[in-house]
Amino acid sequence: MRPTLLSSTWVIARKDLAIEFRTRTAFLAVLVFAVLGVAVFYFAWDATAVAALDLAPGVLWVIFTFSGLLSLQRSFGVEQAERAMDGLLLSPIDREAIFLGKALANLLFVAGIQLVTIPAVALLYNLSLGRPLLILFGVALLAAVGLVAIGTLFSAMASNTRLAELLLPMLSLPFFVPVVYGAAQATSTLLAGRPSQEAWPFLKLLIAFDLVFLVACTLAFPYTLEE
Amino acid sequence: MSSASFDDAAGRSPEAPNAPVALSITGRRFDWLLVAAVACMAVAFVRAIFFTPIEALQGAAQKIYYVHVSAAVSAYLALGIVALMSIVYLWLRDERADRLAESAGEVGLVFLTVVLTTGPLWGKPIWGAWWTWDARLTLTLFLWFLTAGYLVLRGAVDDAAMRARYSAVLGILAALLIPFIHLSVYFFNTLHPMPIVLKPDRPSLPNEMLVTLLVFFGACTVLCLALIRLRYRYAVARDALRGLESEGGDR
Amino acid sequence: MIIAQAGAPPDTAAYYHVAYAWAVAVYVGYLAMIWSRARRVRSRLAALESGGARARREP
Amino acid sequence: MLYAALTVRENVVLAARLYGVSDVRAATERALHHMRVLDRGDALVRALSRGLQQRVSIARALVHEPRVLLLDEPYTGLDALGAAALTDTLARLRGDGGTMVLVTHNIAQGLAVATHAAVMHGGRVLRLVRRDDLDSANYADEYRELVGGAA
Repeated sequence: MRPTLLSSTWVIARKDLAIEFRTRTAFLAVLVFAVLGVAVFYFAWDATAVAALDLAPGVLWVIFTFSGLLSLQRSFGVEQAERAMDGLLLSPIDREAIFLGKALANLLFVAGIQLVTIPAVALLYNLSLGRPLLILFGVALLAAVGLVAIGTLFSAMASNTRLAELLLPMLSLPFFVPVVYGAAQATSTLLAGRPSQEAWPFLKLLIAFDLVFLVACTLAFPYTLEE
Repeated sequence: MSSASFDDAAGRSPEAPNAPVALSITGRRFDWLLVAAVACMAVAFVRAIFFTPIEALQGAAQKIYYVHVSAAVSAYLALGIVALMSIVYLWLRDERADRLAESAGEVGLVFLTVVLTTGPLWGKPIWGAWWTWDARLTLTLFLWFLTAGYLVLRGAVDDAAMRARYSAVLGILAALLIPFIHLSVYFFNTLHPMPIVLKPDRPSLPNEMLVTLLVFFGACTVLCLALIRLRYRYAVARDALRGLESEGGDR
Repeated sequence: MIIAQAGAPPDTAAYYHVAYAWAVAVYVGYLAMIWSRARRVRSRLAALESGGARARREP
Repeated sequence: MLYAALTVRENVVLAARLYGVSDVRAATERALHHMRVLDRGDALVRALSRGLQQRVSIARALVHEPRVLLLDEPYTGLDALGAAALTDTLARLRGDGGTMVLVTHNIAQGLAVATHAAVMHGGRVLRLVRRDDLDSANYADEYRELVGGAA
C-alpha cells in the first residue's frame, strides 16, 4: 500500500536529517559562519555612531539570508552523488513528498542555525532579552519557511545545471526580498520594544508569502524532474 | 500577440524543421511590423522633442517621463507574455510557447534596462539624487534582476526540454512574486517617505503632454511586439540549425 | 504639471538629451544584436543547405 | 542508489518505509539475512567493498517483496558467497510466485534460476524455450551459433 503524503515526507526528512546528523560538519560550518558574521558586522560599523539596537535587525537578516543559502546549496547534493534520486522516484511516494521532505529537513537545519544565532546577537549587541526575543524566534521561523520553500526548489533546479553554485543565489535573492524586508521590519519593531501589534502587518506579509510559495513550489517541483 | 504572426512564424508542425523550411522563415522577408514600429517611435520622439511644451517646474527633463513610463508599460507587457507562455508551456508542452517566453523575456529585459537608466536620469534634476528608492523604480530594479536571472537560467541548462520546464517554473514563480515585492516596496515608501519636491503621480498632464504620452505608449507597444516577433523568428532559425547540427553530428 | 509661461523653467535639458539619446541607442543596439545573431545563423543554415551532400531527412 | 553516509540497515529501512512495508524491521532483517549481509548491518555503505554494496542494493530492492523484479546483470561484481545468496533468494522469490526478468551474460547462473530462457541479439528475441526442454549441456554452443549466425 502506498505511504501517505505526510508519512513519506517525514521518511525523506528523517533520511536527510540522519545524513546531516552523521556528517555534522556542514551544520557546524554554517553555524560558525553565522555567528562569526554577526561579530564581524559589529566591527564593520562605528559602534559609537550607530546604536547596536538599530544595527541588530539588519545584521540578523543579512546573516540569515546568506547562511540559509549556504545550507540550501547542498540540499540536493546527496541525491546527486549516487543517483539516489532515481531510487526515490522509483518508489511509490508522491513527487511532492520528496520536495516537502527535503524542505522540512532544510527548515530544521536553518531553524537550528537561528536557535543559536539569535541569542548570539542578543548577547553581542546587548539587546533586551525576554518576551520580544521569544516572538523573534517565531518571526525567524516564519521567515525560514519562506526562504526554505524557495531555496529548496531552486536548489533542486540549480543542482542539475552547469553553474549551480552561482545560480541558486541569483535566482533566490529576488524572492528573499519580501521575506527579509518583512522579517527585518518586524524584528526592529519588536526590539524597539514597541507593542507587538505594530509588527502585525509585516507578519501578515510573511504568512501570506509562506502560504503562496509553499504551495506554488510544492506543485512546481515535479516539473523540475525528468519525465 | 496576434495569432496570425504566431502561426506564420512557425507554419509547420512543432518538431524540428529541416533546413529549407527554416531558411524561408528567417529569409529576407519584409518585416512590416518592425517598419511600423520604427515609424511610430520616430513620430513619438519628434512629437516629444519638438511639439511638446516644456514643463514649468521641472524644465525639459520632464520629457524623460514619456520615454521612461512607456518603456515600463512595454516591459510589463513583455513580462506578462513570459508568465502566460510559461503556463501555456507547462500545460501544452509546446516548444513554440517556450520559444516565445524566451523572446519576450529578452525583450522585457531591454525595456527594463531603459526604465532603470532613464529613471535616475530624471530623478537627479527633479529629486536631487540619482537613486531615491522610489517605490516604482525599486520594483523595476527587482524585476530587472528576476528577468536577468531567468535568462541566465536559460543559458545554464543544455537540455532543451529541461530548460523549457525550468524557465517555465521560474516564469510563473516570478509572476507570483511581483505583488509581494510591490507590497514591500510600497510599505517601505510609506514608512520612509522621501522628501518629494514634485511627486510625478498619475498624469494630471495638460492635454498636449497627455497626447505625447499616449503616442509614446502606442509606439513602444508596437516596438515591443515587433522585437518579440523578430527575436522569435531568430530563435526558430537557431533551433533549426541546432537540430541540423546535432543531427549531422550523430550520423 | 504646469506649462512654462512666464519665468524661465530650470535648465535641465542636458539630462533629457542624454536620456533620449540613450533610449534610442538601447533600442537600436538591441535590434542590431538580433540582426547580427540572425545573420550568423542564416549564413550557417545556408552553408548546411548548399553543402547538403549528406542525405537529408525528407520533410 | 544507496546513501554512502548511511549504514546498510538504514538504507534498507529507508527503502522499506518508502514502499510502505508494514513491518519495516522484520522485512529489513529478512532482506539482509537473505543476501548474507546481516552481519554488516551497522557498517556505513561508504566503508563496504563493491561486492558487498551490490548485495546491499539487491537487498534494498527485495525488501518490499516485489511481485515483479527486473535484474540487469545482478551477478556482476558479486563474489561467490554473494552469487550463491542471490541465486537462493531469486529461487525463493520465484517459488513464492514472483515474476522476474534476469539479464545476464553468465549462462550457468542464469539457467540455475530460470524457468524460461530467451536469447536476445540486436534488440530482438531470437529464441524462447522452456527451461526443461533445453539441453543445458550444449546450450552455450547453441547460443554462440545463434548469435554468431545472426551477427
